[in-house]
Amino acid sequence: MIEQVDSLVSPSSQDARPVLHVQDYSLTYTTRAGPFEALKSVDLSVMRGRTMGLVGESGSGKTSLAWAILRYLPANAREGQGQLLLSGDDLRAKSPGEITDIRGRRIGIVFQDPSTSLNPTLTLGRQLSEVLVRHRRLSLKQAQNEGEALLARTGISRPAEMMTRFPHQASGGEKQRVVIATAFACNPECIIFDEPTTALDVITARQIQDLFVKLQDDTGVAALYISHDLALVSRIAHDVAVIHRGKIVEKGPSRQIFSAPRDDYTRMLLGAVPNPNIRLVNSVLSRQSPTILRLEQTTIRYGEKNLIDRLFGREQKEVVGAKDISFGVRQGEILGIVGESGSGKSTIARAISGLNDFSGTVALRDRAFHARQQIDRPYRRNVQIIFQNPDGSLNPRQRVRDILARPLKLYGLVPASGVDAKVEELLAQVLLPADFARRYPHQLSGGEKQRVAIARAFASEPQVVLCDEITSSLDVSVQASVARLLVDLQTRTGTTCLFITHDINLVRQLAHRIAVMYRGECVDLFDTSDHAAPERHAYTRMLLEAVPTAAGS
Amino acid sequence: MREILRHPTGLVGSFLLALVLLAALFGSWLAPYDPQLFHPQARLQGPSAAFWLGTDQFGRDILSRILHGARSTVSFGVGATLLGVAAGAVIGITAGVVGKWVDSLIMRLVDGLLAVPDLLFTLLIVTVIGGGSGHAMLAVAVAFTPGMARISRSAVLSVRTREFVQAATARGESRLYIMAAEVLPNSVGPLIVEATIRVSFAIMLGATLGFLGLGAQPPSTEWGLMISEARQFMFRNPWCVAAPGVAIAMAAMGFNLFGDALRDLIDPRGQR
Amino acid sequence: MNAAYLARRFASVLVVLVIVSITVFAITLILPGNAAVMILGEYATPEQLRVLELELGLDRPWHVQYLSWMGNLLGGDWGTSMRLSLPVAGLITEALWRSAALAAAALVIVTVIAIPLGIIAALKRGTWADLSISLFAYLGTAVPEFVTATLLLVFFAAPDRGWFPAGGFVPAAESIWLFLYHMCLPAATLSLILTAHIARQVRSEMSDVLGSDYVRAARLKGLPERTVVMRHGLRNAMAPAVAVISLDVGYLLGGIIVVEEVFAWPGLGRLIIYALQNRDLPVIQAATLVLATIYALSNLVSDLVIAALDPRVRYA
Amino acid sequence: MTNATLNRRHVLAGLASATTLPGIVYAQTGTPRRGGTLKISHSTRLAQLNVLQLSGPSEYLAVDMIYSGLVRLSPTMVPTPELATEWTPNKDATSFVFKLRPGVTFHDGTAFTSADVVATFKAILDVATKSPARAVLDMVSDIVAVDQLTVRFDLKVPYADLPVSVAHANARIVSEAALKRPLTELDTKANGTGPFKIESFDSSRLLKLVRHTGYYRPGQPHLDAVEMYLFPDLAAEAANYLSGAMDVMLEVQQADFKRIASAPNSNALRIPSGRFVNVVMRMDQKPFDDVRVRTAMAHAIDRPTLVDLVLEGLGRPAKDNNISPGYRFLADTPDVSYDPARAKRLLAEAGYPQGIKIPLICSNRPAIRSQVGIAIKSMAMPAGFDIDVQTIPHDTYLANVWRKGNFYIGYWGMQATEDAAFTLLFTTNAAFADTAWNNKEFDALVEKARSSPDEAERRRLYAEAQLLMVRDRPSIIPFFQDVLTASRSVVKGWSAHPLSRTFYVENVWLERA
Repeated sequence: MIEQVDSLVSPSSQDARPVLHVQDYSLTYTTRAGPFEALKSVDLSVMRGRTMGLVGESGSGKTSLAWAILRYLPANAREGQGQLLLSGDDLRAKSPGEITDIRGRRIGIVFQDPSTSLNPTLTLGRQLSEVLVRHRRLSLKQAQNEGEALLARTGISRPAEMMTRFPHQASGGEKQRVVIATAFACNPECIIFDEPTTALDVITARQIQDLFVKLQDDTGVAALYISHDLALVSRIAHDVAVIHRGKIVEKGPSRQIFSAPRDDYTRMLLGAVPNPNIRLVNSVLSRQSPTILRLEQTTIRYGEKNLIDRLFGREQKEVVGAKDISFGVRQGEILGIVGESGSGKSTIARAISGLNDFSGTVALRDRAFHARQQIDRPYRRNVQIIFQNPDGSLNPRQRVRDILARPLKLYGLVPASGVDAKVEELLAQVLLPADFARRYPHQLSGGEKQRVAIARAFASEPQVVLCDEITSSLDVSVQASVARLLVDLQTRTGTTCLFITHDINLVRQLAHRIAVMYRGECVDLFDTSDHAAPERHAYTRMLLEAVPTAAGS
Repeated sequence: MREILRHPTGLVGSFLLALVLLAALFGSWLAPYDPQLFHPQARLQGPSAAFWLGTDQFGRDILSRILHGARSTVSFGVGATLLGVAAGAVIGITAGVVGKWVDSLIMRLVDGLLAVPDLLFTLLIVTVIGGGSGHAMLAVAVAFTPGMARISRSAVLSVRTREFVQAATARGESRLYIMAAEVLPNSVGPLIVEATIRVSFAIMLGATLGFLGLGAQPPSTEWGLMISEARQFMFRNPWCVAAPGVAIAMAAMGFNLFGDALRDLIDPRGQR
Repeated sequence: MNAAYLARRFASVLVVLVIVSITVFAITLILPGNAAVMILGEYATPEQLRVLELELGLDRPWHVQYLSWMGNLLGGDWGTSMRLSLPVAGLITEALWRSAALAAAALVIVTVIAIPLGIIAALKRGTWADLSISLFAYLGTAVPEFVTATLLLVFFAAPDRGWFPAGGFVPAAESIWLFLYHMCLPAATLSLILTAHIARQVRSEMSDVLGSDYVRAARLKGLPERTVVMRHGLRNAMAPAVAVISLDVGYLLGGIIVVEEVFAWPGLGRLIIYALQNRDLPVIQAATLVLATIYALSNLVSDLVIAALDPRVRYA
Repeated sequence: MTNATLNRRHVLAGLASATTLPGIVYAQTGTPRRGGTLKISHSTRLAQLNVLQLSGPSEYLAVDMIYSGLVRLSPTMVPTPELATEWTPNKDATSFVFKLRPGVTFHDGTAFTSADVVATFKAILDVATKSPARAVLDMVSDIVAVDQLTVRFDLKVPYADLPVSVAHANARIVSEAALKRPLTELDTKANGTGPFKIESFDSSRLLKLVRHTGYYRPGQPHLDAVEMYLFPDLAAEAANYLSGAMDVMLEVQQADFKRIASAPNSNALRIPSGRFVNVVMRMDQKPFDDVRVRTAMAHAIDRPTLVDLVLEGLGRPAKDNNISPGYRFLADTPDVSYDPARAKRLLAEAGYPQGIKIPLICSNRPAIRSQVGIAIKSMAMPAGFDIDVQTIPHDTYLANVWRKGNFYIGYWGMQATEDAAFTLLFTTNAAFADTAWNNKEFDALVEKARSSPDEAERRRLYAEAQLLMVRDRPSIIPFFQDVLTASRSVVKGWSAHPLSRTFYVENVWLERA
């Protein structure tokens, strides 16, 4: 089944003169290791009423461009020739005082993470109204009223109350709405959105994106929308520029870029975007395949009373990480588990791998365990876990060889003399050269580290591998290759896989079945192909709808 | 090491530290005179060609005494710190590893001991076990122990939640292996930093004890004692107070700066 | 900040104090062997020694001794100084107020000087101002109090200059001006290390805050630098600064011991030194406990101040 | 007996300026003025004011102003009348009758009578009172009030120096009424017959005294008030005195003496005393069981240089005889030269041709002990003594070394009489005997001199005892330390006493008053 491109973008009238015009702009950072060219001769224009999507991986220079436009560069930045024009005004020629006047009034910015970009000690209202007081010379009272109106426009239901709250009293979505309201507060000509939804949950992200499109449409502001997410950008931007190592490699209308990319890098990027319509796993799991791992009414609670609390007999809130989870995983299956952060999906993985206390039953084949303490080494050998962040999961003080040799020694899998050969074999399995064995983790890239982590998990030839968000800390292109590697390994070894992720597109590409977690409960479990079936849980449907798929595929 | 020398505070710290350590290691060879040798004809003199930093009330050469005193002063600071760190680390790591009520108990105890100011705690201990250099060192070590216990515990705990430790747990590794191979090698960094900075506190505490008559005793050349002995004569020859005072400040600053530079290297968060 | 939070903090202060009291008691329990010698001095006869050792009453089991001591302490009976023959409670209260005045003066100086210095250093990172403040901070923390005190004596109270009195104490009731005048040098000595240390901490906290996302956001909202620093920077840097100051009360209480000795300030520090030198057990026990209580309470107060400054704690 | 008043001119002329002591009443320029407050600084705490018990150096000054005794020692160590106007012993010196001064009142206005004297001395003789004066009065068997103004002391043995014993600084008269109340009240309150009475007492910093208007000497004291300020740090104390904040500095450190003497408007006083540091060598243990080793030690010390180095010249070399020129019966004993070669020879003769390696223990209080130790180490090196100076805390010293160790530094104040000086340290039954000399001949000489009322006889006996002592050399006494004090030039009549027990503040007056 092929989905329609669901573009929200509506065509809008075009002014002749660009609001934001970047021409032949270059930027270099002087570092100890020598000069680093962050931006190379960048040309970019954003017209009024248009959204320009700027897409690139981390380190591509996309955020540097935002800082350059806002004239907020670190001391070690050296600018080249080029021009930065805001409605024809040369930003580079402005004095610091003039720039202060322009910021917030003529150019707004929305950051990635509202929880760090809002001051925790000031009320949301104060942080919104201070812009109005500063740039629109409103009195505090007027600013208060105007602030409420602005908040109302961003879809906050009780704006007056929200104004009095502190950041920690608001949800991530509410906070980002406040930030957006602040950016729009002075009707700026241009707003830069720097990954505004990356830190948010899928559904909230979707709402914020919709809000963005609506506000952009209403105000006709020129928007520069920075993101690593091609699928997202294809949905909300009129035009797209792809930036790679400081260079704009391709730009043009969204539709054109996605349907007919000309540049190799763009093509690679497009190919790497998880597309649920391109299955990575071709095998179809037979219904007769035996259940290898079984959870029965498994509940995981957090929170331990401390000594003083116990002395004073005070009640402490118990946090339930996951409750009454029951499902079975069949041999050779890839079971996807999706849910937003805090939904309990990782908690389950940690319980299965014997890291969290649980009640209920966890059973591997015919061996049932009713508490964490019962879990023994043979079980652990057969159930391996791979963590999200390879920086954290590899001991920085051990060489790759030692990291990979450890399970071999621990479970006595190969004789001491055969360890080196086996390590080499394991590295080859994850497509890493043999000489990596001598390296330390910090000498590897993120993708390479995650491959080592995968190799370690597969070293003990386990029956079940738990993959806890193993691709989410990686760049898009690396993500795809790691996912492919995992699927290949899984297919070759017939290992059962629990693939935990928040990326519903990715999971649809590789899972046989998908379990949906919501607030500690498993609300849905279905065959991947049945995702559109009417009996799907309401939350599952919301989740599926919230996530854009790449346009043009 | 090269990284530390690039760091401006690290450079100054290393320089001061090198000077002090040089004196501590080779001071007795470098000293122009026997530090206990009297020159009754040249008492309380200012700097001269014969006595570069002047002489004290017995006509002893101040430079020679400072060079000699470097070893006892530095070894006091380092010794007290090492003892304190070792004891604190054992306690803190035990608390961090065993957890549960043992942890609660130890940490409550540590909190209690931390509520007594360092100097007072040291004084109490010295009063119990008696003064003198060795006892004072022991007292400073004991006074450092609760603080170090808390730091080692938190270092262990912060490593313990790291995923590679969890990976080891999930693998079914023994507690001993996890501690020895996974946790400890990654916790020593902050401990080393803290220890380096504490050496400077230990030197100052030792000097203060010397001043109160409870630390090193005559005829030791420990710097704090030199100052307290010379205070009576400071109006007649300010050098006999100033020279060891500067020496203490150099040593304390050296360890302090070096430790801060180490901290910045290990935890680059503070830098932008 | 709610009642439960307060109750919890008070409870932990209590636990801390119980532990301190046991520790102090244990330490002083080991002392008496030499205490009798020390109290009676060189001219004591062996029979006098034995009498005193019996007077110290060590025939009861330690926990009974501890409980009766604690009971008396809580009941307001702090015993009598063995050396000064005065009620310990009176001795300590009187000394405490004098020390408190000195400590308060030092804290005021520290707050007025150290915090602005730290902020300036953070704002002017890398400039000569920052460098000299940092240098001062390192130097300040590297010189022991007794050296500072000696230098201040030489430079500000030398007979030919005599700008300040070389120690001594005049009760505020007698003359508030003389009281303050005599306080200058000891308070200056006390505040030097603290100023250096706190300026350094404030600089580092302030640098962190100034490098934070929300300060960047505030700047990019077009707020003038003044507003950014005062409204967004300072308040957030204050909470950790308060925490550091309260921890430094520990240093302060230690420093008081040396400074009072040098400048003849008849406060708690000198009382403790005197009691330690003369093995005056009731005074040692009570004074240590009082100091620990002050320290624990100062940490409590700082927690409350932090809670007031930071809504995340306040509403937790 | 000399008393040196040192001022700037004298310093320039050299330190050896000695004038004849003018007695109790000083040669004064101008007539005394009445009024003013004298501010005295001191560095050791006034822990208590219980005159029967106290022993601190500053405490003696306080009680000398507050209380009076029956007899008071003059600066020349002569017992002079105070509350007793005269005393007469019986023939064999076993009973003394004291006539009391009529019309004396306590600070609270009550009259002073023989009942107070009896109560005071009974209290002193009671072990529970823990009075240091008991040691010099333990020959007293009874005190009897003959009438309102007469008391009689009955002795167990003949004792010629009883008036000196009665003059003991702790034997000042406390009212009978006060002695009936708990003794601890005396710690902070006082009702004496002295020239000043307590106005306020804060042990941690200040004792304020005001004139006792009923003082028995007409016209005295001259001062309205005296204030004693505590400065525990010596540098701060000196700075305060020099800045003019204080009128009198009770004790001046040797290191500061020149500076204080040469300061404008400052008179520094240097009073020769019998205070000494000694090197204790235990005679019942090796290596000091051999007199040659002890003599070698004696010749291994350069005494004049030691006086210069440790005392800044403010003392006098001594000859291992604990009787200083301030006592009445000093005998001329041979000089002890600094002669390392001879010392080395003596060591070799005694069987130590390679010299002796030995630790010398010094208590850390006061600092002079280790200063002497360090200096001796350096001086005795060429003589073959390899001394390891070990400074240890005072309480450890008292508990483990004092009267137990074989080689350590002692420090003793001057005593009022030869008898007190000998029975403190050197007789077999001495209160603090620590050399294990145990010489019966010496004991007998001291015993005999004590009970003899004949002055010439006593002089002869004491001379013999002193010669015996320097022959056997139970300890090395290298020098006598001067008592140092200072007063600003507006202060007239301030003096000090070799014993540092009496101060005669009632004679002091202020020019500015």
